Amino acid sequence: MQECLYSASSGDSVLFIEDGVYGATSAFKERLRDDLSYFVLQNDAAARGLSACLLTGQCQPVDYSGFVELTEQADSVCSWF
Amino acid sequence: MQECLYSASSGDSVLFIEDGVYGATSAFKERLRDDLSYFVLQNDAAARGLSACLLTGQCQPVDYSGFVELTEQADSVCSWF
Amino acid sequence: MKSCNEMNYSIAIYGGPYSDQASLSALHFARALLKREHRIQRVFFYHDGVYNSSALVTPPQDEINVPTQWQTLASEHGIELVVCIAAAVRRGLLDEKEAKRYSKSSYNLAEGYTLSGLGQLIDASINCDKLITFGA
Amino acid sequence: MKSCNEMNYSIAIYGGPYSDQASLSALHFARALLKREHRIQRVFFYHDGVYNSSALVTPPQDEINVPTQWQTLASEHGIELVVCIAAAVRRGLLDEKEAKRYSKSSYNLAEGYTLSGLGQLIDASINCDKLITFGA
Amino acid sequence: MSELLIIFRKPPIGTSWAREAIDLALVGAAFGQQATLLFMGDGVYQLLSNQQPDQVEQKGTQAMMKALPMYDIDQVFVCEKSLSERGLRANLLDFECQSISQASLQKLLNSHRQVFNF
Amino acid sequence: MSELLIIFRKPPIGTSWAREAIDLALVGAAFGQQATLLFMGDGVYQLLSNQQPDQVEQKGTQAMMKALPMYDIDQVFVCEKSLSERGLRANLLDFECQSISQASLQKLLNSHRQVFNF
Repeated sequence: MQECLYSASSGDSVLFIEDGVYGATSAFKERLRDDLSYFVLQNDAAARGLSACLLTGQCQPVDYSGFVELTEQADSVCSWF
Repeated sequence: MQECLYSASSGDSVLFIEDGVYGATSAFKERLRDDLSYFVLQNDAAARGLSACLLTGQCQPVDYSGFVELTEQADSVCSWF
Repeated sequence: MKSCNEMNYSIAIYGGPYSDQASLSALHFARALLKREHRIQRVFFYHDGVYNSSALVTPPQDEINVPTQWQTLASEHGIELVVCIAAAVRRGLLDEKEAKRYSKSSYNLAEGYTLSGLGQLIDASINCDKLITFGA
Repeated sequence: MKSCNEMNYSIAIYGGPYSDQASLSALHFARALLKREHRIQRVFFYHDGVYNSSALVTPPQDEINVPTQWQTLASEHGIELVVCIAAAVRRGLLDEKEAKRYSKSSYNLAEGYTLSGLGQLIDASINCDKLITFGA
Repeated sequence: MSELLIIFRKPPIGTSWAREAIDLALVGAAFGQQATLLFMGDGVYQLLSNQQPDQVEQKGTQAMMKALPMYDIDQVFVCEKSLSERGLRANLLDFECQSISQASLQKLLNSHRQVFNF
Repeated sequence: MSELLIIFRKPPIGTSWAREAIDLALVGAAFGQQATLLFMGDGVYQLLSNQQPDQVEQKGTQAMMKALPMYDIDQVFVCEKSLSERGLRANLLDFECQSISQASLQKLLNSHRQVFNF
């Protein structure tokens, strides 16, 4: 997560999926840069019991269809794991 | 590594193996507690190009036979990965 | 003719079927792609992802069988399931031809999966509109 | 009679043969154990460690074949190679009996390895002097 | 004093670690071994309530966790520091467990003959 | 401007990640794609000199790394921050590579059509 955020350019979108969704919880919100847009895959968050009150408000929830939309819009997609 | 060092009791021995040997480099020496004994598997360190000058002096090098000796001496052995 | 919104995707998977969520996430993503009327040309299995191609995977009855789901999706939508041959052979995934070449008495590559070179992943990155990776 | 220094070890392995160093480290450790005249009763393969038991693993010729090395060591020193059946079956490692049970046309468990329950790992932890785990 | 300590350090969904760790606890109990569970690191996420693993077509470990008392596994500990680092409080958790400090955690590891780390 | 960017983020020994990442770079080059390599995170350890993988009966990636120029792969970058966090300096490294800052690293990712992350 740290390496991803370090490498992203201003204005990039970041989607948290799988265990990455823990990175979208309030506990880690200080790590998030202000100049990126954040999304969280709600299926992965719900699967892990991360309700809206645990997630930071900076992350917009999306479903798999929203995940696809994000890839449609991006010039280039890079996965960090 | 952090969780292992957090859980160890004063006087315990810690052996770094596989990619764990990077934790025995000088760069991370501040993480090491003073009340534990440290060992590093020299085969794993040499395989990764970690010569003596990169490793912290707090860690005593052992080979696989030394690894076995450490397990002989310990009351209980717990692997962290 | 391709509409301006419809895109040609490929997917790369690096994680094994039950040890890692990668293959399952990719499956959900693939279904969402098809629902939005995109095309999936190829799914490429690399690193531990090659374990998805085993015909012998047998999860408990109340659990999803990820390799089988890929087979079904692939045959319904004309998706190529390509398994990196170098990564597969060293991990014990063989088709009939490789089993013969290495004098093994059986093979285990599931139907619908093809062993091929890493060039197929490079090809996907060149010729598809998008290549999405699910890591491990 | 057992000398007071000689101990009875078992080893647990959780990582696959080429994706992870666990199995290789365990092999080196096992050789060192035997050199110091300890006994190894059992090697237990769990999680992705079960991939070590495949008869179809075929590394390049200039690379070590870890599963074969375990077979050799086991037969020379009377070591049990036990593979967790639940972890194995879902990952596609079957012996002849399980292949028949699930109507699979082939099986791939290498000779010298036995599918058995997790109880064998608990048993090792109870009855051996030391159980050493190589994780993933 | 119980014999087995099983440490859960991986998150619950997406991989087989959590299930394989619980399986071991239950089999240990079936073999007549007293088993203690310790959740630390990302393993504490396994205790969160309202997990819906079916959202990603998985089974999760909730049902198995609920079966623990039937196997007489009632010693369940959670690392205080791991919880607080993740912004979690005990009221978010689904299971009765004792939150423990570093000193008690070290004692716990020391007092078990066999520790399984997952 | 090269087409493929391959990022190495895993340490070199013990797993097949490093080898599989290099394989991809070489195959990309064989397909006529200009490939750029970036080492960051624990991937910088792959550049250390004097690796002796035979000490653990492995092959390592040194030989393949030396073959890169033959495939016209000469754009090799290493993340400055990753090096310094690990107490490494460029003189410890076995390979000619350019050490880059965060700004250049971001530009590098932005300027490649396809990024493979290992």
